[in-house]
Amino acid sequence: MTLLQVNALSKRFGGFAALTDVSLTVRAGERLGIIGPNGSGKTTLINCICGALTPETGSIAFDGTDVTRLAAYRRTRLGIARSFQIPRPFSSMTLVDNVAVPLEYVAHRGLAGGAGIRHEAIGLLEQMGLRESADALAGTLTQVGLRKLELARALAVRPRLLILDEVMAGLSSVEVDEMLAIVFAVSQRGVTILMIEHIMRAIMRFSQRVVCLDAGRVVADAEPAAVVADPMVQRIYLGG
Amino acid sequence: MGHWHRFSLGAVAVLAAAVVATQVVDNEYFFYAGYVVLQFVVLATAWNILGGYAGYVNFGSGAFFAVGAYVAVALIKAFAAPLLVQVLAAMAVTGLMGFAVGAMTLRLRGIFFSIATVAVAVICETAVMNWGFVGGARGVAVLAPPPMLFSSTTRLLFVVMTLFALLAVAVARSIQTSWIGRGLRALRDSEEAAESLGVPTLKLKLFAATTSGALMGLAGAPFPLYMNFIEPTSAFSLNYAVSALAMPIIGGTASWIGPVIGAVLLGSVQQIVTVTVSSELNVLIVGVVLVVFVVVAPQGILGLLRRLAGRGGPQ
Amino acid sequence: MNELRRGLLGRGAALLCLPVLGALPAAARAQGGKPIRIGLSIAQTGPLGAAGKSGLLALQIWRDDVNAAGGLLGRPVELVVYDDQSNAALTPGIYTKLLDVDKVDLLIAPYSTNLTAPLMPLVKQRDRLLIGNFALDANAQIRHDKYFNIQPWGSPREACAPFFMLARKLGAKSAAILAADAEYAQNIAGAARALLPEYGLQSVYDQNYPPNTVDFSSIVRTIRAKKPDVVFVASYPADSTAIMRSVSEIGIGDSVKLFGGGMVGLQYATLLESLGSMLNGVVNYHTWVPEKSMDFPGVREFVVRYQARAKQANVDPLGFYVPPFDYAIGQLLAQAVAATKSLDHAVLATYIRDNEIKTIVGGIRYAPGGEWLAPRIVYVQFQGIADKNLDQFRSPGKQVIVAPDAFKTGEVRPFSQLRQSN
Amino acid sequence: MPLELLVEAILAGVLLGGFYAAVSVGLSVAFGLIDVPHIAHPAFLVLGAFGAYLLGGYGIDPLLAGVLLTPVFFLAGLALYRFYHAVFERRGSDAGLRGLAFFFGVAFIVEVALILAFGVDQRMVEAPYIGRSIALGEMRVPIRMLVAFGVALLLTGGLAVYLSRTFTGRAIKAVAQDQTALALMGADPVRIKQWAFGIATGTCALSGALLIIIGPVEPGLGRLYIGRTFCVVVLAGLGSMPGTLTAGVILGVAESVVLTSLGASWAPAVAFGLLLLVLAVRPTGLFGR
Repeated sequence: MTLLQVNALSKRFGGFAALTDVSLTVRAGERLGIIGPNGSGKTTLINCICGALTPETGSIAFDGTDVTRLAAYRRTRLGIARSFQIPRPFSSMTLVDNVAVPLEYVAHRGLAGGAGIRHEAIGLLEQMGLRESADALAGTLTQVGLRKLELARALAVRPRLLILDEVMAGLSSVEVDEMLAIVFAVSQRGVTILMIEHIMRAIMRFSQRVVCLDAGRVVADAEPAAVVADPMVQRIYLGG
Repeated sequence: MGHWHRFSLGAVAVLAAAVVATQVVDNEYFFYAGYVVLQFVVLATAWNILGGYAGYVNFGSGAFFAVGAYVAVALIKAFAAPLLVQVLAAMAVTGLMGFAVGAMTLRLRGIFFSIATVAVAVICETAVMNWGFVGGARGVAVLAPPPMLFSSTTRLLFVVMTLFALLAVAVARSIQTSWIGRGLRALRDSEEAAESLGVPTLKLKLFAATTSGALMGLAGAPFPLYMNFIEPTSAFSLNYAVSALAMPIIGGTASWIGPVIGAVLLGSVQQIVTVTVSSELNVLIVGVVLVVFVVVAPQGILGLLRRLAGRGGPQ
Repeated sequence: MNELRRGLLGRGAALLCLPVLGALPAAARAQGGKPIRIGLSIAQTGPLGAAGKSGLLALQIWRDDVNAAGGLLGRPVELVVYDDQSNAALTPGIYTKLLDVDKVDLLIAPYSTNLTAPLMPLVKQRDRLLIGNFALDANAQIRHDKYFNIQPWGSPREACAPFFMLARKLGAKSAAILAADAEYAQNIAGAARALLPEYGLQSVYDQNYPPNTVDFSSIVRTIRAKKPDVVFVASYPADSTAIMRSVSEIGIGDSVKLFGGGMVGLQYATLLESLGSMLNGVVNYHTWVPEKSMDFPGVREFVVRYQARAKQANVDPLGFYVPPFDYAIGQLLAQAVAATKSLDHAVLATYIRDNEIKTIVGGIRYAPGGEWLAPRIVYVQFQGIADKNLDQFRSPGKQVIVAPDAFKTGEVRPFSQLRQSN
Repeated sequence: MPLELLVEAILAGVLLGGFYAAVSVGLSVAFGLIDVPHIAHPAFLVLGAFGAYLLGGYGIDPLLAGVLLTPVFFLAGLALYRFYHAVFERRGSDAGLRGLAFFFGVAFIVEVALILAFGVDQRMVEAPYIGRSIALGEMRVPIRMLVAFGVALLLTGGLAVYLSRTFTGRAIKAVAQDQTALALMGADPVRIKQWAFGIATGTCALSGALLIIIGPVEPGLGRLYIGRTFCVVVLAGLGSMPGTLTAGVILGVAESVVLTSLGASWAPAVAFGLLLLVLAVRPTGLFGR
């Protein structure tokens, strides 16, 4: 079953074509990796899918509904969650409050908050190993802590599609493994995952399928091994 | 929710104290000064709903205040409308003003909203100056009807403004402690993250802008009766814009109590303390207080108190 | 007269409402008894600050004089002064404080109309005596019977009339009116507008310009294109300067026989000095100038003493406009108190209503409503003014009184003629 | 309105617009390029004006005084930014709001300092080009307005060249967009911003001199220029020098034409209505990025 259908998407910034005619299909439950050099349009693609940007042409369908012009927060409520390449914590709020925001606005919309929300938020933080700092300000977290918080918040919307934008950038190899384990666990629960990553080791281990973008176009879309073997991808990555 | 009980109890006590004061305090000046302080409580609280919670700075608070006052004047002139009608109409108009400015600029970076409020202030002032019906640039005398229940209009207005202050604070407090308040804080810290986590940021901002605008109109509506005479220069004074912003910053913007502390402190202490200070130094004191506070106490008095209490957490 | 200019965001100075010490008692000369306290607020900052400061200095000179002479009723006189920062919103509070907390014996109104108007209901309700300090028509609506204005012009209409008399004398047929969009200017321009038909003048231009206009060249060009015989201007200090500059630079045309009227600022030393020869030919209102016909007993001596103290106080060095009248406020109160031996406001008001008050600006009798019975605005024409010379204004013959006839010290000459000669 | 009056109004408006642009240039750098909410900019203009007044007392031409004072203002700007950065920018999230309050405070302090030093009277300066005009055909043009326009051209043109041709200039433009990229270029963003703020403050000496050349100045005058200068900068598109000149001219022409027509008293509403319109339709301004 197709969960996300991206159809012939194009996005321009002034004279610069960030995405040209990009199409992409994601099946429910799939683990999809997206690779490509800096500036190849990966983040732009995500921003279009999540609603932070509106494409000039093309369409996006989520679970059969056309969401191309839908406001970002509405897409979130349909079940699309994301993390940011540079973490964007609510720094003046505690970790619990950070996670409570999506709980109140998506998962338990219309219900009174209070103890139930807090309990659930702490549960999510616990899964990320952030239990002890639950009442600390988000601004005080370390880099890896911030990435985990991003993940906890994203999971709080109870997503069906989770989009991860370089959640492992800047982490040590132990931390990468730790993060991978968490993401695998999420996938195990049936959440579809779309992951952008530069760390090849991680993306190869994680993905069932890999899409490679270059200069705003899809240049490869296959199993990890096949993509790595693709001469075009090799040229992009190894230069030439 | 025990907190609400305590708050309502406190509110009733404050109102009762205000009413009792009008019966036992002989000194009329107390009510003149008290009215001004309470008016600043309303204005600062209103400003903080958008400026403090959501981080969108309104520079034109004076215009919202003055439009509230002039709506009241127009209604008095046209229909001799009672105070309640004036107040409701003023709130409706300034709330709409907040909504309109917000709808136009709240999609953009915060500073564009600030600039738009400056523009709106100039346009409103020019419009009032050219509107002969409410006195235009010459101003107009507004004679208050004999007060009901109280021995003077000022005492009546003092109680009315106490009520307004409590109302404004209750609104601010309920916003702050609700999911709306959490959403506003979230979007203040990161608008994109908030939106991606299901927070309808534009709607929340519009809600805050409308509420804030309406409460500023509330602060201004009784002003003509208090002054007995109103003209654009003093109604649109830069004082209101600066105070509305300075008081929450001095008190602390994170919580509803911050603007109240700031307004009561700055509004009242100034009137009493510096009887012996020559006038230029007035302005100097404001300047120095602003600079010192934002430098030394970034979270305002509230943050200072928390630091003293040794708790690092917010609210 | 009031020159409250409207700021872009209003310019009422800051948050604080702080009283100014300006005048804590100079510990009156070894007087016995509780001092008589006279309360007022007068702008020390904001757009009215310049006039307010010079006015306050005059009052302080009066206080020192009266205390040196033994005080009032054998008691020293003390001024309780607050700065209203040119902000009308502060005056009701300040005056309630003066009445209820400071418990002053006598009240003087703040400088200018805007700041006085909000007080009138309060003063009437408390039935207090109030001496108006350059407020125009402030008592028109309230009709308080214990209000007496020191400003000598009567109603706006009475203030404008002599100017248009001059227009008739010069054979003018058409007029242009240019007024600032602000309180005083609108009042005066309204009166001028109503007077045009009575003097057989046809209105060819009538505009309000917004406060804080920077460049008047477009306006001056438009007026010139209408070829009016008379240009009546009601403006505030900064605008008055800018208008005079534009008129010099661009020219207002040879048709203009009479130019000026109600320009605030052309009484202040700093502006007179820097405008210099650009002033020649302008006919503008005034209250007192050093001309022969205005040699009231004591006024010269006052001006000399004022000028001596003005230098160190950093206020208007000439002091022709407001200061003599603010000194007269003191004399008015002193005469009434001394004559009635009372501080009862009803008694004092009755005395002021029924008797001539002798002051350094002449004898004053009041009409019902509290304005001068015989209004006395004078119109002066700047003649033979040179550049960069403040002292020339201290001598007669430079600001020639051309109206009314009772005080005339020279004939009005056509504007265009005086412009060409310099 | 007769055609020749309209033409004259437009020409006068262009010159006035030059003046508006000149007093906004510094803000265009400080606020438009490096994002400092510099509410005190107009107060510094007034400070510059009084500087020219003070030196004028020694017979120094106001424009020359402006040039002489520029280094002093530049250094003051460096120091002020250093302080601002240490206290606000480095502390993060709330810099905008508290920075705003800080500069409000600074503006008040400058104003009071001027009142204490010079009193509250209106002050003017003398110069050969004040109070005179030259004839352009039938029309007489005040020389001081031409001077203002010339200075505006000089400032906007000079800064435009500086920003696009020099390394530091380009770095200032870059810092506005991408601090990390700048760091990769090997430039310290804080130093670059400090330099830019120094320039922004430096221009206040000359622009302030224009203020007192155009008309009389008193210590509180700055408050009237808060709206005007921010209006120009936003209308221009943040940080664009050609935009600043154009926006100033648009504002000047709009004002001048309305003053010439019936309903002169609506001039401010027209100018700021224009600003609102731009914000609604094209928020990036006329020359925005």
